[in-house]
Formats: sequence, structure tokens, C-alpha cells
Amino acid sequence: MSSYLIFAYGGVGLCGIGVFGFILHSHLLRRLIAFNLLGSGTFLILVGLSQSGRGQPDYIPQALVLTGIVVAVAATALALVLIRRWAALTKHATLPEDQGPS
Amino acid sequence: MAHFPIAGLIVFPLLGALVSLALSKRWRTVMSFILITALLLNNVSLLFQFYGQGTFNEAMGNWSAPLGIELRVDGLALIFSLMSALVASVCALYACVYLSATQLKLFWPFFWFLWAALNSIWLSSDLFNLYVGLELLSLAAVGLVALSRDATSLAAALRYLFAALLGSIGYLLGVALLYATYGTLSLPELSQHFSLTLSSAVALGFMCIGLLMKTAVFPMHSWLPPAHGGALTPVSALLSALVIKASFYIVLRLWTELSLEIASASAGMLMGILGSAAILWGGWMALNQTHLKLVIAYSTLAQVGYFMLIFPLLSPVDAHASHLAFQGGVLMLLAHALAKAGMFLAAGNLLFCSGQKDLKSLAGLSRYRPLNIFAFGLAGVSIMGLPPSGGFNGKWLLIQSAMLQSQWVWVAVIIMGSLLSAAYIFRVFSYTYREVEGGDSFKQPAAVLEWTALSLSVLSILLGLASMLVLDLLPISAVVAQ
Amino acid sequence: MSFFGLLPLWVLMTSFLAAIVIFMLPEERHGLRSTLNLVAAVVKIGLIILLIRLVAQQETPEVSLEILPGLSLVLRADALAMLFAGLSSILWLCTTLYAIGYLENSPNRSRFFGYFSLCVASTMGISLAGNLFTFLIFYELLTLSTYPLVVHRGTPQSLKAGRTYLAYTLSGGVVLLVGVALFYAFVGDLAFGQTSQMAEFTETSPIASAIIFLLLIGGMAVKAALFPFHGWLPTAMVAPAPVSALLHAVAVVKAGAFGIIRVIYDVFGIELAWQQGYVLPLSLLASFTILYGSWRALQQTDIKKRLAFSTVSQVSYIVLGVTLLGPIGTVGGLVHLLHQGLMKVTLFFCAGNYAETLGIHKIHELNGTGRRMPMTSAAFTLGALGMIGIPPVAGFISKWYLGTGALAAGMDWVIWVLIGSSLLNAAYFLPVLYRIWFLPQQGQWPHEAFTQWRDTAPLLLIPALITAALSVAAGLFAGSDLSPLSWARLIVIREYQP
Amino acid sequence: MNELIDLTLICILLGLATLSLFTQSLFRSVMFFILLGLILSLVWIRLDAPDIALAEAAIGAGITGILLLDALAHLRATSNTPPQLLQLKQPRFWLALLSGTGVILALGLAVSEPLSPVVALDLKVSENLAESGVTHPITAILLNFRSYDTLLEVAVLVLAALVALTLRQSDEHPVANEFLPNQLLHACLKLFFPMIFLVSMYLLWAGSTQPGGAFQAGAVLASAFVLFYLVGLKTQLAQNEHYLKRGWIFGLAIFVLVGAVPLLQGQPFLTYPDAHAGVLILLIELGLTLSIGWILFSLFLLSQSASTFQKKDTP
Repeated sequence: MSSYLIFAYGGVGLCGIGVFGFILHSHLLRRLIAFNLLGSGTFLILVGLSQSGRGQPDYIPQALVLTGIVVAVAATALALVLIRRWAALTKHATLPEDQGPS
Repeated sequence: MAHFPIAGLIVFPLLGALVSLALSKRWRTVMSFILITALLLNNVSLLFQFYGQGTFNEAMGNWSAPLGIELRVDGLALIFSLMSALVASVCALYACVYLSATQLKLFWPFFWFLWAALNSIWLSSDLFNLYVGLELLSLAAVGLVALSRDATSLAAALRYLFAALLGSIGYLLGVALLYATYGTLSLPELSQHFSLTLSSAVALGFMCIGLLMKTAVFPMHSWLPPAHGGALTPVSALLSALVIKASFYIVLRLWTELSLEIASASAGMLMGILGSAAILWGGWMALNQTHLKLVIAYSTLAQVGYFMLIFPLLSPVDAHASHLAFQGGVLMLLAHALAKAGMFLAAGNLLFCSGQKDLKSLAGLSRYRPLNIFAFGLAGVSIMGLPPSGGFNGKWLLIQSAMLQSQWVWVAVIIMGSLLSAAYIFRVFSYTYREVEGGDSFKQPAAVLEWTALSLSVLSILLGLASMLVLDLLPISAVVAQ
Repeated sequence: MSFFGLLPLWVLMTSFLAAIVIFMLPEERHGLRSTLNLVAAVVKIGLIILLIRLVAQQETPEVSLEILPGLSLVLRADALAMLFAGLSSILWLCTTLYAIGYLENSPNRSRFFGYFSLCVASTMGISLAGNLFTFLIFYELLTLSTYPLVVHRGTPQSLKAGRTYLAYTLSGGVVLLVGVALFYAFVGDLAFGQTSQMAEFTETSPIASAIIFLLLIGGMAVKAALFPFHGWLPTAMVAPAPVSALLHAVAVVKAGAFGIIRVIYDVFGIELAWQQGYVLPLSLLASFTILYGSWRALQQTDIKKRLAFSTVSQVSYIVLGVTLLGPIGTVGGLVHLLHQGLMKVTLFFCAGNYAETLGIHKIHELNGTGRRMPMTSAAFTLGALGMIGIPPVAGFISKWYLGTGALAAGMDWVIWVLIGSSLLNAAYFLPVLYRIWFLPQQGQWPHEAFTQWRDTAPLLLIPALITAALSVAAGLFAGSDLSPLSWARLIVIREYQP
Repeated sequence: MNELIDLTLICILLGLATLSLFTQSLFRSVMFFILLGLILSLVWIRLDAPDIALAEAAIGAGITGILLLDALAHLRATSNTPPQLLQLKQPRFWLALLSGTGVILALGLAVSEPLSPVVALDLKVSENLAESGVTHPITAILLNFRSYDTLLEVAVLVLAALVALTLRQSDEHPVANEFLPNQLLHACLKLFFPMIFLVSMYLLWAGSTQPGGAFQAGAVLASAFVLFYLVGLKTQLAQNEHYLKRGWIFGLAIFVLVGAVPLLQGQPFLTYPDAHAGVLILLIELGLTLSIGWILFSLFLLSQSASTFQKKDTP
């Protein structure tokens, strides 16, 4: 097994953990982290898998991942701003439907 | 100048975003409207270019696919581009009267980015480019939802953001698998080599789930009603009319380009079942809401269900029936965009008059604002799918297609959905007819607000008479592979 | 395209444009609105007369627009269309006059007259529809434009009636939609009158054909208030009197009946429908509805409710007539479409007059009204006598043709239905007439208005007198070339020509 | 041997991921996440992707880490109940478990399918590299072959900053000077700043021939700005909304204009004239670097004010 493929499998694992955490957690920050894990897993699959198919470095998926990382950081920053504003207004870091009876 | 109209669809909105961020208050609005006019003209010239030369591709940066990104102008892309131009410009007009100065200042750049994202999605034929377009669209939409800045809309924006992010990642996972399998990102090239292997099936599964989540297809819909119902009125209109269409459009593209109806019949069936559930559930929930904008938001859920019925009706054997279903679905998408935007704007006016969100507060409004109620009613006609309207024609074609293939279940679902939608629309209508004691203390909205709402509603009705103009852009070759 | 070629479109547009302009007018512009309404109504009658002359000369002006692939919106003026269009245009004028008087000083007139004109436009569309698809479009439009009129008063009662009305008509509309969609999917885009293709289709797939027939008739039957789909009609009587008059005695129920005629004669063809055995159950159902409606009318104490059930019964005469095989019965059914319209609208006008002038809603309150309101009462009497079928009022002519038609078709039992229902008609109308003319007034009128007039306000009275006079004239001059009867014969001659 | 390293890396990666999601303390969770970002950079190097490794370190771990940590400080006040992991009675737990395993299974199956990509896109890249104006393939892809993607991506960044601006309080002045009152540190960091700036510019310059480029450079620049801010140097520039916004769009504006000029000459959008491609790409990258740095810094700055609570905001 090439190391490219191994990392693709690693990406699969990250995605699984990410999805599990994303659905399970109600704390928004934890969800955000889960989303980032999911993203990293996807990037690993994208590069690892295509390079294992080609058997050599493939610059196209690498460039795509660069774009993807920037988009992900933009989304993360945006989510953080929203979360912080939400927390400042309501003193909660979870959405209303996840707060349980209070 | 052959490259101009197509590039204009991207350049003008981006310029709009730049201008609205860089200029001072007065020039911001003036320049925005100049650019809106330019975009409308641009769309028309693109239409004529299309009439002249038919479907054509444009290689960005002169790098043709698969190395570069190609834009494609075909009938479907044009219809959606024209649709967004119409709806967006009317909504902009509405917004610049409706919103406060601070809100408007922030509205413009979001609006322009949104439009740029929409156009990029309609035109793109590159899988990864579609992903970037989707992200741009989602973030602009989230920003617009957060524009009203109160806690409710923040919660809605967060919910929306997380759903959108998850959806995008699902899509990107699919793209990753497809690229690894076929080594290309260009959709036309992919369709040449495509065969439904295990990994492509997984890829398409992830892509569809992600995109359908962004479209708010049942059961992944719970983010939509608070986001669309809670946003500022022109924003609700833009979101319901245009934004959810984008991700659906990509599903439709993938499906027809890759001829998935041939690959797997059960996938289409599954989509149909989801759609049916959406139609019934959305309709039922709309019937039980007490807030006007939530009724309309749930109605969007139900309408999305109708679009989903295209997929089981695309048939590998009956080209004519497939064509009917495709045309009908697109017509419904278009009619829904016009009618739902008109309906949201009209509802916004009604809420402005009464100052409350509750349906009960509508009592007496049909006397006070007959024109506005008329606008609401006309949009309602199209949503219900009663003739003459674009919504009716779309439904008619879907029903015809289902009948020709003896798929009676979908006929029954469409009929039940129509009755449900009639029930919730007339329920709103009857509230406005109530007469209550104790005089009216209504505020009067500006005339522009009412006329913009009416213009969209009237368009959705006129679409019922001029459907051929749209359908002529969708020849049978657009849906059935040779 | 020439002016005459576009006539069907102009006829539709007169009321449609009137509706649009009225919606735009501010509420307070009452004078302008009334003028506009009346001018539009008169222009429409003029256009209809032009059109009738064209049609009489064997021409069929037609306008069509392709709105979906292989599917056109067709407006076509044939003889049958003109029968219904003529009726609606005359009654639009009368009802508009009446409504202007009736709604004086009441709010929301802009809304009312706007939807009123829209509703007339839909009726015109129904009568001029050249194929099933066009028919369907205007049929649904009629539902939409009448709903605001039913709930016009905004009271909980009228909102409830509106709900019932919608539940019935929209369900009917959906059934019709499915029927029409099936027709287009399996038979194709056929204009009215192209019955030979339908015959071929029926030969190859009789079951599908039967289902299509059932769905089409089922959809129409709701508006035609055939038993058991009649429930909405009495409930919808809470609407203002002119609405009840025009819409529920004329436009809506007649649209249903007219649709049934179209389906039997112009989609399937009466011979085919008989051969397949589609029609006999319909005749039986119509007969039952005739008797049932009369029976229920007898039990009502509210004037408008009694009239409503009378409508249920009378509309079925039309259905019964057109289901009789043979030209004579058809003539009876067709001519009743017009006669019943004239007579029933008279009755509703008068009922409205009683309610507005004296506050009378119940039958037992009518005692002695003949002296207080002689003209209204006279008009009411003429209408009632016509309903019973007493010569020379128009109702007699219809019943005569129905009877002879039944005998000619060899369906003797129909005679018994006619006799039975006439007796019932007499039983529920004659006591009313007796109260009006021969019983003395009992105490004060419930709520007296218009005391400055001997009878009632002229705008309320004149339309009633006109329609009463027309219903007598239609009977008296039935033999003349211009009578509804002659026109009905013309239609039948053309229909039965191969 | 190499495989062993790879497998170890994977194990660490997955372990850190699990820890960062399921550890009780939120602070530790963020720390694990940052650590994971650093490990990921190593992984990218193993994947022969030094550009991504740089970006991951600078953006993924660096900027995201700063933002998360900063947010954490402000979320202290919220009711933070630690996650209960095994809520066996909750349908949500089962849904999560099901989805997680489903994703792993489906992706695992898909990944295990032997591949032979039909389109040799990688060869096309090297064939056309000479005409792209740069010698580093990734820069060629990002700023020439697929520059349209990059254009939209920059728009995404501007959007994120714009949302932050939307949620900012209109009339407040975050106090910049109170964080690090240490004079010595102040002076040191002041010295640091030009150095970081230089590093950033080097990364930018290097991008046309070797790993590096506008995004990495922008991220480094942003960290310089953040330091600048933390030591309490005046950030009047950032207070003025106009400068703020014009700074964001600077790069995008250059990009759009450079891309639109060919339209007037009858060329497709974003076509660079062959002779000047290298210069134009460098110009665009310079603009992008400055804007990206500015945007990322603004995000940091504005999210501060998004979480200040004022009484009049109560809904």
C-alpha cells in the first residue's frame, strides 16, 4: 500500500470521526471543530487518493486543497463571529433547540 | 466582443460588490442600480448570442477544459440566469426602500456577492468551481440572514451555516472521489467517461446528500423555515426564490449530464419518495403555522418536493416523457422563483402594515391594501398550481409525464400537494378578509414596495401564458443523451 | 388578424380589463367605477350581438395561443358558446345595475366589483373555450374569482361558507384536472367537436375512456351541484344578494352544467356516450337530484335557502335534457340553461329586495308584502310561476321540450320525474305566493328601509323587472327567430349534423 | 519503514481528532485541534505537498487556532456543560453513530476500489507550465489555469470579513493597549514585525518558483498584524470602516481589473497576455497577500467586538 493511499484511509477515518462529532455535539464550538476535521479528512482523501491513482504527486488536487483550506478558514472565522455574537446575546453556546428544558 | 456578455455575468456583480464596499453612501446605491441595469442588458445580449449560435462554451483565461475552467451557456443556464436577474433586480429595488440606511449599506455587498455566486453556478461546468460558487453563495446567504442582527436571526444564521457547511463538505467529498476515479473536474468530460462504479456511486451519493441538504429537502430541512421566515423581507425573497435553487440546479445538472436515470432507477425512485414526503410534510406544516412568513417558508419546503419529482420521471426508455418532466420541473422552478419572491414581498408589506407577525393581525387588511392582497393572491395562484400560471403549467407537464409512464403515485402526490397548498394559501387569504372590532391602525407602505411585489406575482401568472418562450430553450437534447 | 377574427378575445377582455382597472381605482371613486362597469357591460353585449350574427352565418371565429408544447389556449365562438355567453352578458348588465344599488354605502366596493368582473370574465372564458384545456383554465379561474365574493362580508359565517365552497369546488377542480390531463396524455389535443378520434380511442381502450368520462363529469358535477355534490350551494347563500343571483344561480352552477353539455356532445358525442352506456346513469342521477332538490326546498324556511335548493333541482333539468338521446330533449335542456337563468336571477333579485327593503329573510315574514312592494312581488310571482312551469312564462317551454324529448327517446319514466318535481315546485312556491298576496301583514316589518320609495330603490327594482319581463318574453315569443328556443334549435341542428 | 511512519502519523492524527472532539475541557479540545493541525502539516509533507503543509501550518493551525483560542476566552461566560458521550437513550447519539460508521464504510469502500484515472490532467499541467508565466505548477494552477476559482475564493474571504463587520457594534472602541503592558515585549515585537513582513514577502516572491504564494504569505502577514495589535500599537487604521473595507477589496479589485482588461481586447475573461503573465500574476499575488493579511486580521479584530455585550442589544 502506498503512503498516499494510507493517508487517504486516514482521511476516511477523520471524516467518520468528524461526522460523528458534528451530529453528536450541541456545543457550537465543538461542532465547528468537527467540521474542520471533516474538512481536513476530505482534503486528505482528495490528494491522497488521486496521487495514489497517478502514482506520483498531482498538483491539481493540491491546488484545490489550498483553495479549500482558505475557504474553510473563511467559513470557520465567519462561524466564530456568529457564535460569539450569539453567546454574547444569549449567554449560550448552543442553539435553542439543543438547550433542553430550562 | 463575443466574450463580453458571458464574462459580464461574473464581472458586473463582482464590480458591484467592489463598488458598494468602496464608495460612499449615495454613490453606492446609484452605482448599484447602474450595474443592475447593465446586468439586465447583459443577460438579454447573452440570450441573443445564444439564439445566434446555440449552446457554447467559454474557457476562462483561455485555458480550455479540463486544464482550465469552462463556462457553458445553454438553455438551462440562461433560464436560471435570467430568472435570477429578474428576481434580484426587483428585490434590490424593494430593499432600497424597505431597509434602513445601515442595513442597506451592508445589504449591497452581500447582494452582489450572492448574485455573482448564483451566476457562477448557473454557468459553471467544472465540479470544483461549483464548490467554490456554492461556498460563496452560502456565506453570502448566511450574511444576509444575519443582517437583522437579533438573536433569533443569529440562531437561524448559525443553523443555516452549519447545514450549508456540512452540505458543501458532502459535495466536496464526492468531487474528491470523482477526481480520483476519472482524473478530471470538467463535467462534460466526466460524462464521456462516466460509468456507475462503486466509488462513483458513493461519490454521487455524497454529492446528492450534500446538495439536497443545502436545498432543504425533507428530512434535511429543519434549518430552512427559521432562516427564510426570520430574515428581512427582501432577503427572504432572495433566499427562497434563488438560493435554494442553486444546489438543486447542480443535482439536476449532474443527473442529466451523467444520465443517472439509465444508471439507476431506484435512485430516482428514492428522490421521488423524498420529494413526496417534502410535499406533504411541508404543506401540512404550512397549514399549521401561525406566523405569516413561516407559512411561506414551509411552502418553500413543499415546493422543493415538486422539483424532486423530476428525477423519478426521467425515464431511460421514454424520451418524450423524460423531456416533459424536465421541462415541467424547470418551469416549476422558474414559476416558484417568481411567485415565492412576490409572495414574500407582499407578505412583508402586510407585516409592515400591521406591525406584527401573527396571521391574526391580518384582519381587515384586504380592505386596507387590496392591491397588495391581490399581489399575494396572484403569487398564491401560481404556488397552488392553479391555472393560468407558470406553476400550473409546470405541474401539468409533470402530471402528463407521470401519466405517460403510468407512474400514478406521483400524480396522486402532486394532486394532494396542490390541495394542501390551496388550503394554506386560502387560510392566509381568509384571515385578511376577517373584520374585527376596534378600527384599523395600519401603517401605509410605500407604493414602490407594493408595485414590486405585484410585478413579480404578475410575472408568475404571465409565465403561464408565455411558457413556450422558456420551453423553447430546453430542447429534447438538453435532457436525453444521444 | 381582423377585428372580427379577434372578437372572442375582445369579449373576454372587456370584463377582464374592467376588472384590472377597477382594482386600480381608489375605493372612493364610486361614480367612475359604476360608469366603467356599466359601459363595459354594454360594450360586451354589443360585441356579443356582433358575434352572434357571425355565428348565425355559419362562421366560427377562433383565437388560439400555444402555451405548452402541443397544447393551446383556444377561444372559439360556436353556437353553443354563444348561448351561454349571451346569457351571461345580459345578466352581467342587470346584476351590475342591481349591485350598484345594493352595495350603496357599503365598504369594499372596489374589491367587490373587481372580483365580480373577473368572475364574469371567467364565465366568458368558459363559454368560449374551444378545447378542454381552455375550459379547465377558466373553470379554475372561476373558482378563484368567486371565493372573494362569497367571503365578501368577512363574518365568521361567510368565512366558513367560503371554506366549504372551496373544499367542494377545488376538489371538483382537481378531479377535472386529472380527467383533462388523462385526456391529453392518451387521446391528444382535440378541439371541441372532434369526436371521431374519441370514438376510435374508446374502441381501443374502453376502460380508460370510461374513467376519463367519469372524471370529467365528476369534476363538472360539483359546480353543477348534482347530488351528492350540492352541499356547497345552500351554504354559499350567505354572500350578498347580487353574488347569489349572478354567481350561484347563473355563473357557477351553469358553468358546471355547460361543461357537462360540452363533455357529452363535443368531447364524446352523444351517440358514443349512449352506446357506451355512460349517459343513462347520469340521467338517473339528474332525475334524482331534481326530486331531491325540490324536496329539500320544501323544508326550508329561509327564502334564499329555498331558492338555493330550487337551483339544485332546476340545474338538473338541464343535465337531464342533454342526456336524452334525440334532438328534442337536447333543445329542452339547452333552452332551460337560459330560461332558468333568467327566472332564477329574478327570484334572487326579489329576495334581495325583500331583505334590503323590509329586512325579511324568512318565508313566514312575507305575509302581506304584496301591498307594500307590489312590483317586486309581481316579478317574484312571474319567476315562481315560471319555475313551476306555468305558461306563458319561459319555464313551460323547457318542460314541454323535456317531456316530448323523453317520450321521443323512449324514456317514459322521465315524464313522472317532471310531473313529480312540478308538483313539488308548486308545493314550495305557491304557499309563498299566497302569503305575499293574500295574507295580511303581521305586525311591523323586521327592518324597514327606503321608505321614500313606494316599492324599493329603483336600482334594485328595475333589474328585477327587466329579467322578469325577459323570462315572460322568452316564453311568449318562443316561436320568433330571435328567441332562445330558436337558438337552441340551431345548436341542436348543428350538433346532430354529421 | 516509511509505512510505519505513515501509520504512526495516522494513529496520532486519529487519536488527536478523537481527543479534540471528546475531551471534557473545551480549552484542551482546542489545543488538541491546533496540535492536530501541526501533525497534518507533517502529513502533507509525506504526501509530497509542501505548499499545503505551509498553508496548513499558517492558516489551518495558525490562524484558525488563534481565532478559536480567542473565541474560547469569550465563551467562558456561557453555560458550558461538558459533553456526555454515551447518551444511549438519545436518538441523536445513535444517529451520529450511524452516520459516522456509514460515512467510514461508504468512503472506505470507495477508496479501496483500484483506480486508473482516464484523464491525464497532471501531464497537461506540465505541458502548459511554460506558458503560464510561472514555474511552480501550483501557482500556475491557482493563478492562471484555474484563476477563476481563486477569484471566487477571494470573494469568499471578503464575505467572511463582511459578516464580521455586520455583527460589529456600531459605536465602540475596543481598547487595544491593555493586553500586553510589558514594555520590553513591546519593543521586541516591534522589532519582530518587519521581520515577519519580510518573511511574508519572501513567501510571496518564492511562490512563482517553489512552494509558497499569496495565501501562505497573507496568513503570515495576518499573524504579523495580530502581533502588532497585541502589543498595543495603534490600530486606528482598523477603526475606520472605510480603510477596513478598502483594504479587503484591494486584492479582489486588482484581480478583477487585470482579468477584465483582456475582455476589451476580445479575449476571454482572466486571460493574461503571454509576455506579461509572470508580472501580472505577481501583481495580483501582491494585492491578494495584502488583502488576505488584512482580512484575516480584521476577522480577528472584528470578532472581538462581536462578542462584547451591550445592554441595548438585548432582543
